[in-house]
Amino acid sequence: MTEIPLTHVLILSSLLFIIGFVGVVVRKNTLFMLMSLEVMLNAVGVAFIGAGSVWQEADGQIMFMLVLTLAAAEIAVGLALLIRMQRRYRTLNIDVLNQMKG
Amino acid sequence: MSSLASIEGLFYLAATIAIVASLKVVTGKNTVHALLYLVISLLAVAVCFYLMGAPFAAGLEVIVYAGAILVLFVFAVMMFGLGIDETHNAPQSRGLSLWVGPVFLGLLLLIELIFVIGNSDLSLQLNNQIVDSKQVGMLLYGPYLLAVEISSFLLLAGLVAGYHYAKPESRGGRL
Amino acid sequence: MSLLASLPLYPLLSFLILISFGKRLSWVMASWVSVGAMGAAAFCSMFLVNQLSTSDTSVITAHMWQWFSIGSAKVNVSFYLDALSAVMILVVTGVGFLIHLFAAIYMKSDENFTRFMAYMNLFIVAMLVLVLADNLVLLYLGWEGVGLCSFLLIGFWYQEKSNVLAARKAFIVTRIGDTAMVIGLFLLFKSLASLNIAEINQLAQTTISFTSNSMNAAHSDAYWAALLLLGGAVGKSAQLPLQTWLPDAMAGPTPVSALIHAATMVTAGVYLIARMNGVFLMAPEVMNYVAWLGGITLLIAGVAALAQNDIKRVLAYSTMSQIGYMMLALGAGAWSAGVFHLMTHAFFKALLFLTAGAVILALHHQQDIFKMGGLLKRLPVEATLFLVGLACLIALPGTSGFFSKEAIIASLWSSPTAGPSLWWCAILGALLTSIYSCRLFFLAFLGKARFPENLVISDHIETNKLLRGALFILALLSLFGGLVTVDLSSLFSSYKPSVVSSIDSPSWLHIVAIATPFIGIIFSWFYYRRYRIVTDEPLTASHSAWIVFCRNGLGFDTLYSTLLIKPYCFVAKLNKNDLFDQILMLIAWYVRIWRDILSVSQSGSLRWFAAAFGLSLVGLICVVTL
Amino acid sequence: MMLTFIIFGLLLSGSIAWVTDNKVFAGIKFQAKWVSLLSVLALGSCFLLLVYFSNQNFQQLQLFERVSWISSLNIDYALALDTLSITLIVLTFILAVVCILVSWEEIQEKSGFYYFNLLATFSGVIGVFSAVDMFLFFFFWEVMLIPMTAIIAIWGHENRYFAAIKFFIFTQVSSLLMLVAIIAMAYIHQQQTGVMSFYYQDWLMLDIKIGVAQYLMLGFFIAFAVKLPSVPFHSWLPDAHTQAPTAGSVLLAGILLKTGAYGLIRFVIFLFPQASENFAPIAATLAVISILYGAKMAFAQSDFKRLVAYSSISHMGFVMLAIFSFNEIAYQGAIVTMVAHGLSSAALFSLAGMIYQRIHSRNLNDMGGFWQSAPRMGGFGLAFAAAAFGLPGLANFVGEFLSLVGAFQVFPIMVVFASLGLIGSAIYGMLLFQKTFQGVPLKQVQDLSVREFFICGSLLGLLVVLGFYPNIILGYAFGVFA
Repeated sequence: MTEIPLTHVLILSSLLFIIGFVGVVVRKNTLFMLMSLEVMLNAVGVAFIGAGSVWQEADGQIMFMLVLTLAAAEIAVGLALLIRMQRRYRTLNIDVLNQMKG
Repeated sequence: MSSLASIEGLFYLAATIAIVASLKVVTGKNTVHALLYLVISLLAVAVCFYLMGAPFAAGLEVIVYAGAILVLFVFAVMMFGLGIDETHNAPQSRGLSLWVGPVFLGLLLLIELIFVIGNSDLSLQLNNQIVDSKQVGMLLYGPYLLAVEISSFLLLAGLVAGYHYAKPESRGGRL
Repeated sequence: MSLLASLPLYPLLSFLILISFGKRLSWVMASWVSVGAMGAAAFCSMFLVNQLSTSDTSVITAHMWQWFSIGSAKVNVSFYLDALSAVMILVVTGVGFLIHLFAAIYMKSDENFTRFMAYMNLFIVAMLVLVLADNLVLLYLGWEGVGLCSFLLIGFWYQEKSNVLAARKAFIVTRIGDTAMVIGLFLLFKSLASLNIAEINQLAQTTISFTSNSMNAAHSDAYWAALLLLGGAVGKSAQLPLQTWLPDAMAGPTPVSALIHAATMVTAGVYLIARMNGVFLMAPEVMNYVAWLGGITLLIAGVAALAQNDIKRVLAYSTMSQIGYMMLALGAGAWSAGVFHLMTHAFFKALLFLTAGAVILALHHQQDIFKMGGLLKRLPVEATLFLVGLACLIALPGTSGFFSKEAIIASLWSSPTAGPSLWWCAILGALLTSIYSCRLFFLAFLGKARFPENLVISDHIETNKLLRGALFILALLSLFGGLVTVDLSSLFSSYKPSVVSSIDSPSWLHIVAIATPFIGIIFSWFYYRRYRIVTDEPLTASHSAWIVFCRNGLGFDTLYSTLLIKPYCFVAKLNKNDLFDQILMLIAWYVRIWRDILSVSQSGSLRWFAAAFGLSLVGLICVVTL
Repeated sequence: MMLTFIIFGLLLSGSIAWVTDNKVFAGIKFQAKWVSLLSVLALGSCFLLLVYFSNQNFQQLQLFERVSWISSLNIDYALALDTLSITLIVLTFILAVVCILVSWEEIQEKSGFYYFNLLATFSGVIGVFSAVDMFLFFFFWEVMLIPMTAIIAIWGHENRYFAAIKFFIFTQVSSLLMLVAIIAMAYIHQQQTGVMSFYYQDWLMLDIKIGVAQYLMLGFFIAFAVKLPSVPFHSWLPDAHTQAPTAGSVLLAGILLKTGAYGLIRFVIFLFPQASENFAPIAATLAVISILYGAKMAFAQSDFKRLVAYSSISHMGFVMLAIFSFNEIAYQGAIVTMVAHGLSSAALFSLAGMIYQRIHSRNLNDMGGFWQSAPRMGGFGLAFAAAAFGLPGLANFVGEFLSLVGAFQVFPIMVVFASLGLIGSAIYGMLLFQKTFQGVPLKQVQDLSVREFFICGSLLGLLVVLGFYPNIILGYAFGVFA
């Protein structure tokens, strides 16, 4: 019987999530933004696994797998975009891509 | 206070490592170093998973996340020279002032989340029973079959999109 | 189709032919068509008048079709010929025919000859409709039609800016009067429920609510209706306060001035008042205003005529002043005298204008009398004809003008709506008339020739018998037209019983009236001595402030310009961009401001969006948990 | 069936014109303008035959179609005609021919799509004039609006987007007020009878409390007053008219403004007689202000089309004054003015288009002395300007005279002020004519071609015929008010 309260798992998840979030907002390098996104996705995974463990259900892990799939697809597209961006603009600075401004 | 070797101790240690590594990822300057820190973070989380009674998830985390996705990252960085920008040219993210706003926002969010978590009377404890891969598999190919199919489509779409964007701009098509 | 109905058709047909063939018609063809149509119309009207005077009925009518109906009242396209309109059609077609004949020769060399004759014909159509109309709406059609033709003919030489402006001025000033008249029509219809002229004249006397107003005894419907109709008459007949357009209208070709701005159109106002005598008799106050307007106008115009340099402008002011006489007569209730003067004036003023035109043409379009002089020797026939015209204008005994003007003056003293003061006005006016006539004659025909010596008097006027013939007929009419007594008294109703005259005319009035022109002539003989004798001293128009003031028509133009035109233009310019539009665009401006403010948030920066996402997450959690 | 065929036939032939004006069909001599001209002529004669042979008493609304459309809300597809709408539909067909003829050479780009829009607008207008289900009416009201906006925005002059958007926003916002009123009416019907109804004849039976009716009336009134247009909602009109292509201006001034007047008569007056009678003094005041303000603004303009546009505001003021004086004579005047203004403003805008094609300017200061080189054009210009300032003998005079005589019985003082508009109209009419055709000849222009002569001649002919024999309309359309 472990004595890890669910609260702690959730706090871990929150912390990771917020670290990732701050990274996404602060970093201008798109590569780092992608990495921060990975951290955030991972944090979500922690929360799922924790919840699944509390209720002894496999659903948490399944959800984690879906998140994993999502991360894989996202990274594939994201990296391809990065490559494209590097070719076209010779930089990975995300602030260059601001043509959508109103 | 139980010993470090106990399960709880290991969990908190892994969690601390994960957090510190993540912080290093976010604040790092060298791309490759940051990627390696990310690997460490993922591995630490994998340990947490294992300790939380999800060995299958932990395995997936190590194999797929750290093994496949991060390797993809490293490949991309190495092959297409994506790391150059950050390490050599761009003197960015240096000023502390840039960090103030987001960190403040992040802290605010954190406080809120902790407040929410603390307020809800979740006195639940984690169960040390292992949820093994068999259960996961039964469920995955039972009620979640549709989700699996959809994920496969998602991956296919990722594949197609990745191929489309990454191929050389032969006809001058726009981004 | 009765003869009466066909009367305006001849000139209309001619107009249509001329306008559709345009310049393809040769001069001969065009003049045959237009003058011939006028001749036919003149003949036709003589026949009609003969028919009218010999038959028992006092009225000939022709109904064509129903135009429209206002409620139960029908507005027909119908003609109505009684003695009054008979006089008018005789003048219009007779004098019109002679002027057409003159114009065909006068305008021969103009490249737009057919267009000119077409307009003249159209004018006659409109004028005939005006005088023959049996209801006020049809009358208004003719009324506006003559206004439009007058506009077109004043601006006939449209390439000159001054002509264009004069045409516009004439149209708009008369339109102001017309609008008053239209409102008068509304009022008449409201109170009498009819727009038929004969019916109105009858109903006006019998409808009690029309003449007495329980709310406001002084200003009954009749008062307002008469006043508004007077507004129309004043505009058309160039009386105070809408007289300013007439002198400028002289920008048109001279036959136009003769036909429209002397003989026919400007007397339409007189005709209108005489026509609507039933209404005017019910409003003695308005009759009094009519008399006073006429009296003041004739004095003002007389003074202004004294200071003019342009031969046509002298005649224009003289026309204004003579119409003042007619108004005076109408105001005094001397309907027949007024209409009689209208007729004689048409004869002699047409003669004067046409002769002036001949002189102007002979001098190669020189109109300034200070650049004429000594023409008696060079153009003896024209000088004699002009003298005849002036004699009638001054009202020398025996001429037609004498009979008509005497009839007017005689009626004034004892009239309940005029009176001795207006009688004196008329006498003073007669004095002024003889003075300015003498001045004009002396300057133009006597004295030293002030045009260049080598100027060859162009002789195609000299030799043209037709042209001379037209002038001679007019001269004969002017001299002897007065012998035809026009007695229309049976047509007109008499005053309200409540208005009775208590003044008797003293016997010396006649003597004074007859003597006045001679006093004027004697005065001018001495006063304008330097104009009539041949001297070598140079003769120029005076430029003293008083003379210039009079020459400009006693400053009415300036007055209206500062009071009405400039403010209107100023307001128009000020608000060119439409105030309401600006106000509504404020809403658009407000929206745009918000767009600008909010679009700042759409920075296009991904990181910014991520931060916004975070912020809203914070907000959302706040809302959900708290 | 026939009426539906006419409405949708216009849409269909518009689509044919659009499709055939294509590279694929370039080989076939099957031009969009011919398709649309012939179809408008054919459908117009269909309409006349329909009216002639239907043997019905059009003094009352005669129902032609009534099919359930959206049954859950009890919305029908219902079309009906009476003499008022027949008169206006005939006017629409006449001006439709004029519109197509003035675009004959002017529109070279995307002509297929252009004629589609034109015909779609006509079909919307005819729908508006014949719909008796209010939902359907609103639908056609929108159908009319959108292609018109496209015509302005695509084929207009230099400032066309602004004008098109302004036109769209004004009309749309105001018609939303009407939509609210329509839905409220349907709801009231449900409250009173238990079933929802959008059917016009049902609404006539309703007994609405005056307090409520006042607001509902105002909803309709504002929508139609914007369309009419009346001060202070008029400011879309000068921009839209000025920037639209010639046919667009003809269409706007000739027909679209009339839908506003039609709506005022059919819906505001008939549905809310008491409320609109209470409102009449305000409406009449607005009308008088429109008359005077329009005339004054027209005088201040230096743009030919803008001047005519403001004169339209002035003329439609007479219509509104007449409508709100609740007097038979004034109603007659309103109808004649509507038709006469439709013809005369169409004529002036066509003339503006013809001048624009020659000198590529609408500025009056660039014009002058055209009479010398183009006397026929000058003659027509004079006649149409004379129609605008209400010369007796042309149709406008009869309309304005009857309107004012009728209104004078009710609002004498206001009519006195409105009559000042006659002076104002003379001022701008003269300005227009003289600046264009008189003065020193600035340019030599070509005189009217046969096609242009036909347009001007037929419009002038109609104006003169109606001016001397207005009973053609009066005897016919007036029965509606009996």
